[in-house]
Amino acid sequence: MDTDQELVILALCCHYCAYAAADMAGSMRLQYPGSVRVLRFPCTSKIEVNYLLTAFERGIDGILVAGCLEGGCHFLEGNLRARRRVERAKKLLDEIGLGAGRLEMFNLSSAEGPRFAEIATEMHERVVELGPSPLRRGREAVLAGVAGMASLAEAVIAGEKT
Amino acid sequence: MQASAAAARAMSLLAPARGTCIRTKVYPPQRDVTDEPPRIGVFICHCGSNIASVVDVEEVVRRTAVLPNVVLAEHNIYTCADDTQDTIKDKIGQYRLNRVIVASCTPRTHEAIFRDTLRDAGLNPYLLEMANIRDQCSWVHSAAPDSATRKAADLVRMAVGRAARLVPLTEDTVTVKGAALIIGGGVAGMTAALAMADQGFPVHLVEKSEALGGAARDLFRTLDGLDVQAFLAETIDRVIGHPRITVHLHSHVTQVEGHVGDFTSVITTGAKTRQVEHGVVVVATGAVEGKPTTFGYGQSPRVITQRDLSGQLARGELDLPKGATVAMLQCVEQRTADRPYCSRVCCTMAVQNALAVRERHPDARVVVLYRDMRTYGFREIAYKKARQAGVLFVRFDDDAPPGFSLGADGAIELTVRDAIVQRDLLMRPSVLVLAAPIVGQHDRQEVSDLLRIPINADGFFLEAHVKLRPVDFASEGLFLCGTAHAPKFLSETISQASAVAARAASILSRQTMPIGAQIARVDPDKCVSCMTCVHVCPYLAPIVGDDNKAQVQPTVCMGCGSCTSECPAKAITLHHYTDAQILGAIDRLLNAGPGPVGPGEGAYLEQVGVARPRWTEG
Amino acid sequence: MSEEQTKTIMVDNLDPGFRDEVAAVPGGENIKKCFACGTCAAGCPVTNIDEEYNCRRIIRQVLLGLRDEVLKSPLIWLCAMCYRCTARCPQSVNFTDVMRALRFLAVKEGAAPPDLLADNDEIDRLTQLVRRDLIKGSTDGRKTVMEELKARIRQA
Amino acid sequence: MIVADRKKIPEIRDMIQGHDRVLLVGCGTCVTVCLAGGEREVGIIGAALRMSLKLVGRGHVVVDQCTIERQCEDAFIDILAQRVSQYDAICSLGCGAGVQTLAERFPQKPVYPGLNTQFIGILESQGVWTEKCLGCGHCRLGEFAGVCPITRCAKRLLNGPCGGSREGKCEVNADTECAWQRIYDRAKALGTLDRLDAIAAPHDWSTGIEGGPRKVVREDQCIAGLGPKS
Repeated sequence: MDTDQELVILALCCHYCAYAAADMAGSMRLQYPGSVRVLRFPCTSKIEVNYLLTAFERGIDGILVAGCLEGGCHFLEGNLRARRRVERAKKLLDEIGLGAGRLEMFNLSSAEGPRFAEIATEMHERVVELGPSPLRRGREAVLAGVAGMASLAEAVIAGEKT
Repeated sequence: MQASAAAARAMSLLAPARGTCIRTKVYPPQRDVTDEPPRIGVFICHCGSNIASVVDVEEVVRRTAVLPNVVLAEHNIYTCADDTQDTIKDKIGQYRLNRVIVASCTPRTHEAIFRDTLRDAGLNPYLLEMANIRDQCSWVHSAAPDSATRKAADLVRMAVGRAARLVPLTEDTVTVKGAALIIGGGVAGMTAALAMADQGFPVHLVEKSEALGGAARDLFRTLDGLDVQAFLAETIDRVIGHPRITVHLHSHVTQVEGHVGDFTSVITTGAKTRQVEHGVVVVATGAVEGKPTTFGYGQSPRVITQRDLSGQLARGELDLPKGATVAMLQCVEQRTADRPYCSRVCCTMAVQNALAVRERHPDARVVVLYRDMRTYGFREIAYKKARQAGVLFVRFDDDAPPGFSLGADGAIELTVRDAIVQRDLLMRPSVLVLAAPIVGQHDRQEVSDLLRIPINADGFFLEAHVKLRPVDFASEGLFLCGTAHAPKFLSETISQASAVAARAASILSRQTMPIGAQIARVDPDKCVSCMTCVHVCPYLAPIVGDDNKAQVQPTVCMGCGSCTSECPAKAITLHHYTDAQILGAIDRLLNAGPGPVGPGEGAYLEQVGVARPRWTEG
Repeated sequence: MSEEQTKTIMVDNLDPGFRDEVAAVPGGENIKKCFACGTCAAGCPVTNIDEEYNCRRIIRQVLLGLRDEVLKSPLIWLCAMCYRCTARCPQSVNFTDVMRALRFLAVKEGAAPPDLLADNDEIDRLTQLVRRDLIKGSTDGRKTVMEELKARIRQA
Repeated sequence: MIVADRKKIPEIRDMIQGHDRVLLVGCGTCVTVCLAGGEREVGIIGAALRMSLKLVGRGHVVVDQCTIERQCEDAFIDILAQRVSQYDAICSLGCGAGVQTLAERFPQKPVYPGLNTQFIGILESQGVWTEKCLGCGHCRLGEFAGVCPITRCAKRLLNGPCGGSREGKCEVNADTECAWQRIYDRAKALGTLDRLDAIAAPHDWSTGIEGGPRKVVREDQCIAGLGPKS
């Protein structure tokens, strides 16, 4: 989050399918927008409603949850439970007026590298359309902090740190 | 599947040499880091030019070095190189690091390597965190290096947020009971039994009927002309004579308790029961030929199934008048809305029987009425042979099934609309042979309830993954083979059963088995006994214990986290994916979290007992 | 389709020897390999202008043993002998040569009178002449030739 | 168990209008079990509420959250007392009893309900709860083969079904089982159909809520000198 204009999208990926597909998109050198940050979960069923809401509360612009194909979950039906939870979170986002569009669940297999690049692009474009999250309040302060840290970093690296 | 089967065959040859070439690696004792504040070392990899040609690695180091709890950040050309790993071990000692982050490639390939590095340095392997700045950054943003550098720094920052809250985990072990329990004494069960017994493992083979052999007792020749009965007799002899196989005839498995590596089961034979201990269970309960209820089956002795016909041919019982017509009807009561699946073997069986009829009765007219001929693979050759031998194949459409009538004199009249000439064909066959479906065993639900294994919509047992784990059940230590899984040929059953033996040996050949540390644990103080976890776990890992509180059976838990995401009291934690660790990553990414983490503070506001108010501040 | 071609086929009355007879004529050897995929008919230029002519159906009629129907049918004389079906057949049935075999049997058994054969030869020769003239003519005055042809077709 | 479900976030947000520091209090008993007001729900509703406030320009409002063992017991509420002084208002994710116990314990604090308390019922299947008891104060389940027609029959009929029972379903709501069908099936299975021949007397509603809030006094349990807790 370097500039206030830069969007940040979290991709919450299950280890067995979506994360593997993201890796494959890498080995195929498929390009997708740099806004997407992947966070790995053992299964999408570990993704709690609260994680989604907390990320939005902290100012994330969009979240994509990516799990195995329906019927193909490594943990049998984790992705189905995750979908229910994502739907619940979407309902809450609509209720509070942030809008359900900033959150989406996708299903793909570990062999679908191109599909990962596609959904990352799709989500990015959707969030571009929606604009930055209105909850990004206070980000300026954060940026100031980061800038401060960078100059501190120079000093630290030049000197010594234990 | 075939590869595993081949492995099983090889392993039975190598059985005496098992374990003789293994060298056990010795690790230093693990340092206790509980009372230390997190001291994170971050090693950022160039991956040659894979990362460094896009990402400004030094910039990432600068941004990382200033993050809370980070005491060392440096970059290396190849972090996975042996000398760099030695450097990491040195730095762990020199800087008293107690958390290590490697920012490089994917943990899917390299996590195990770096975990081993930590173990070598006396750190618990679960204190490693990785940031994937190659596969998910430099490779996919090569056209936007600035953005890639910022993203790489973010990914490392997330890793720092998570790493600060990582805790050491210990993997428990269970002692493996080196025997197998096989349910079903057909070809699948016997093949698996022999393959395992030949590898040196004791086997309990449980058969519900009074004899071994299963459905193969009604099979006589394979398409290649091999004698099934001779093979069966030889197999049964070998099974009965094998010193390591105990055959339980007329028996049922009535109770199975325990988990992978350590099961205790009860085999009931008549009024007697016997308790056996074993490390794996193989379900080889087979399937049966579904008896048709249409086309006069059971009303006329001249309406038979393909299996009946092959028996009559084998015993020389097929008696046909001169110039007789033999009609074969495919897809009877299958590939319909009620039973949508294909029984896989009937087309080949029809072709095989048609050829045999033509051979014995050259004057007989053989007409095969079909929807699609599915003589897949090399079986196509037999189909071609049958066409050339003058067997008449008539295709009909699904929506125009043949008309059938049975006269008072027992005469069969069959009409079918030929889909190509678009005309009705009328025949009065001497014999009508039906391709009956293969259906699951009637007692499959009992087996399913006993072992808690899933049955698919077609009535067969469901494997864990059709490609990745084709002979395993989703629950560890349970395997399946043969027609209990789906209709299949004898040869396919044999290779699947051999594959099971190889997979099972990967468990049985161990003295002990580690139980993954990434499992769910219940805090009984917080548990309100609502049963939600029991309802949501697909593996039935949570049970309600003697104290009326939920507990997750560690050996059954697969570590998916389903229960932890639903527990309304937040009483369940998934080790290595705690709220603190996940929210730590998210907070650090969005620069919203608290400052440095202190000693023993990994808990992150979440673990406060139930009777006390549980404060969380927004 | 004639009435005969829609009525029920009595399997007991079929001639199972017919296909062997066709197979015994040079060119007809592979007829029994046919598994009725229809690739032949899908590319046939004759089927393209007259759906009543269908290679797959003719082979089925032979395999079923509808001897008289096949040999007496005018359809077996429609084949343009272009060998497209032969090139495409996945089972090497070689339908064009099968057709030649059928014509041979039809003549041999008197199902087709000898003068029909001579007439067909003459029709083929005339068709080729017309085709040649049209193509040659179209190279220097395409429009006029095509227009004249279309006008004539309209007249016919 | 008491079954409840959550109010919509905007409704809660509007209720706490005018307060700058709000404490969201969950309850670890019935509403945790029915997935409406336990620690997890408190976290979810808290996060949603804070975001909702920010989005309407009230981002300065502090919403903290905690969950106690039982809101209907003073001893557990006592643990809150010290912290409560730091807040302007409380929003309870307990049942109606919890909300009122908090209100009585903290006379100076506005207390708002975050849940709609529904009924006494059970978990039918994961995610589905059904009402089983009306709390009429005069249980007659013994007369009806263990199925309560007062609660489960839409028409509260005591002498057999109405004419609208269709294939075991209620005519008022086809998703509901006909209570009388269940009574009949169970009595038949138990061999006690003859008991249903007896005419059931009209229900005595004097023990019900219509007479105002009820009280149970157990002299044998009352501690001498202190008298029943009012």
